Order: sequence, then C-alpha cells, then structure tokens
Amino acid sequence: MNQDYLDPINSLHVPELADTTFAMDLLLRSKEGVRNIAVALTESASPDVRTLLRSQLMQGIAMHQEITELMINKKWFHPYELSEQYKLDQLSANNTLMIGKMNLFPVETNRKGMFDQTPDDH
Amino acid sequence: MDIQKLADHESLDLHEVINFKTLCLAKSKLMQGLVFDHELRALMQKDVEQSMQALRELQAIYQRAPFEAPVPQNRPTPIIN
Amino acid sequence: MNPIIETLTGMNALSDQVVAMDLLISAKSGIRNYAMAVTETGTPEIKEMLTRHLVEALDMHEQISTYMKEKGWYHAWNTNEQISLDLNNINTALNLPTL
Amino acid sequence: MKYALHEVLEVHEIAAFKTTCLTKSKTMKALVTDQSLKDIMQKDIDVSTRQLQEYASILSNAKQ
Repeated sequence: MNQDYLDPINSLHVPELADTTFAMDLLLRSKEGVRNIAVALTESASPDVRTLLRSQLMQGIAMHQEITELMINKKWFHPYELSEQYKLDQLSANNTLMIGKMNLFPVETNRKGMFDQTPDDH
Repeated sequence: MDIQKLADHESLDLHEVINFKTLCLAKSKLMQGLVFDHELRALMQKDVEQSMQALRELQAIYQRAPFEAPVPQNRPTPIIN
Repeated sequence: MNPIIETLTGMNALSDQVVAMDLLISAKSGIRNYAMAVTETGTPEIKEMLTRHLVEALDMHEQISTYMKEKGWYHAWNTNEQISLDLNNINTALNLPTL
Repeated sequence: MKYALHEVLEVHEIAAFKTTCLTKSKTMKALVTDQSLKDIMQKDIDVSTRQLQEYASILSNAKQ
C-alpha cells in the first residue's frame, strides 16, 4: 500500500479490515464486560442487585459465545488453528501500523464554533 | 535445540496483547478526527506513536511463537462474494 | 474451633471467623478465575461446564457471605463497623506469636 | 486435539486453583466448630469434588 490514503487502490481490502477490526473490538469488549460484571458480583450484597447482575452476566456470556461463533464462521478467528490465527494477528497489526503512519487529519478538528451558540442567538 | 521459541501460554498471551494493542492504536488514530480539544488530540497522537512502537516490538517477539507461520500479503479469505 | 485441636496445635487464632473469611476470599477469586476462563473458551462443552461452575461459585459466595453477615463478621452496609472489625482482625494477626 | 490450546490452559489454571481450594476446605473443616459453617464447607467439598472430576476428564481428553 502507498502513503496516499485517497488512492482508490487502498480500498481493496478495507471492508474485511474494518469488519474484522470491529468484530475483534466487540469480542474484547464482551470479554471485558463479563469480567467486570463477575467482579462486581463478588462485591455486591443486595439481593436485587445480585439478581440483576447475574442475569446480565448470563446475557454477557451468551453474547460472547455468539460473537465468537460468528468470527469463527467468518474465518476471522481461528482458535483451533493457531498458525492461521498467527497470520491474521500479524496482518492486522501491519495494516493498523500503516494507518497509524498516515496523516489522516491534516487540518484543524476543533469544531467548537459549530456548537457554541444556541439557534436563536444571532 | 531451539531456545528461541516461546512457551504455549505466553504465545497466547501475546496474541491477546497484540490484538488489544492493535485495536487501541486504531481507535486512538481514528478518534483524533472526532476530538475537539487540542490537548486531548495531542495526547492521542502521543498514544498512537507509543502504541506503534509497542506494537512493532510485540510483533517481533510474536515471531518466536511455536505456531508462527509465513504471513501472506493479504487476508486469505475475502468476505466480499 | 475445636478446643482439643486448638490446644494440640496451638492454633487458637484460627477461629471460625478466619476460616469463613478464607472461604469467602477463595469464593471471590474463584468467581474471577471462572469469569476469565469462560471468556477464553469457544468449545460449547467446556464453556457450558465453566458457566455452570461459575454459577455454583456464585451460589457458594452468596451462602458464605450471608452466613458471615448473620454472624456479624461481615458488614456490607456499614463501612465504619467493617473498618473497626478489620482493625481488630489486623491486630489479632499482628499479635500472633511466631511459632 | 478436540479442544483449543488456550481452553486447555484455562482449564489447567482453574483445576490448579480448585485443587488447593478443595485441599484447604477438607483440612480446615476438621478445625471448625460451628455446625452451619461445617455444612457450608461440606457443600463446598462436594461441589469442588465433582467439578475437579469434570476437569480431570477434560484434561485427559486433551492429552494426546
């Protein structure tokens, strides 16, 4: 890939790259969620809080299972073939490093002026 | 004797850390376009640079995983039919 | 603790309270361990087993914390009281003679 | 192998943890006077025993 991020050649593998990245993000967040709820459960004593957290914990585990299966089915995740997983890990690291090097936002991103006034305030 | 290879469990931990770092890098990079505050944006840029350095180092160590394999140019299975 | 064993072993410091606290802490770290493990597995068989064990660990944690609350060894809603109890326990532990 | 490597490693960790828990509960139960605490500990012993047997069967499945 070249350094010009507006070059259409660079959009060649973008849909996969985007979807795999977001799926991996969802997977990690669902993991984090389950762990956070479990920790919270060990610290909570009120029965209603515990009931709520418990049902959310089960929901979180189910969600984690769903996203895992989806990623395996789509071949974005290979927990059983580690060499395949290794290739994906290195590829997405390389791709993201390349994005990291791009100058994506060369101009000012401060858009505060768009929000500072109320509509009637001319 | 191959003393360079990593143990199974540390290789799997590396897999976790690499994917986590990759996501952190992508988020910090892309979120800069949404941020208003200069200092926050500068901090995110600093995080991007540090993450890139960290990711390169992680990648280098990851090559010593027992399940290491030649990395192809592109993903083997495109999702667009 | 059983007075005979107490004198035999010189472990009169290992009261029921300490044992119960140990059980509570084990249950807690068990739950955290299970939560980690459950989110690392994809094989349905293992995941189902670990989820079941997680629920059992939650039940155990609930039982032991209820028991300790009834005994007055655990004040979940009264921080000050919990702190005095903690300080008391700390002192007991610090003043234990080293065998 | 039927299971993924990381799963086997997780089960191994949990099994190690549970083994020490079971050992502790078994020995400490003898030192306890209160009957309801004894009951809870007995339940813990029963549940942990069954759980450990399940881990043992998974781990022996995983062994090549």
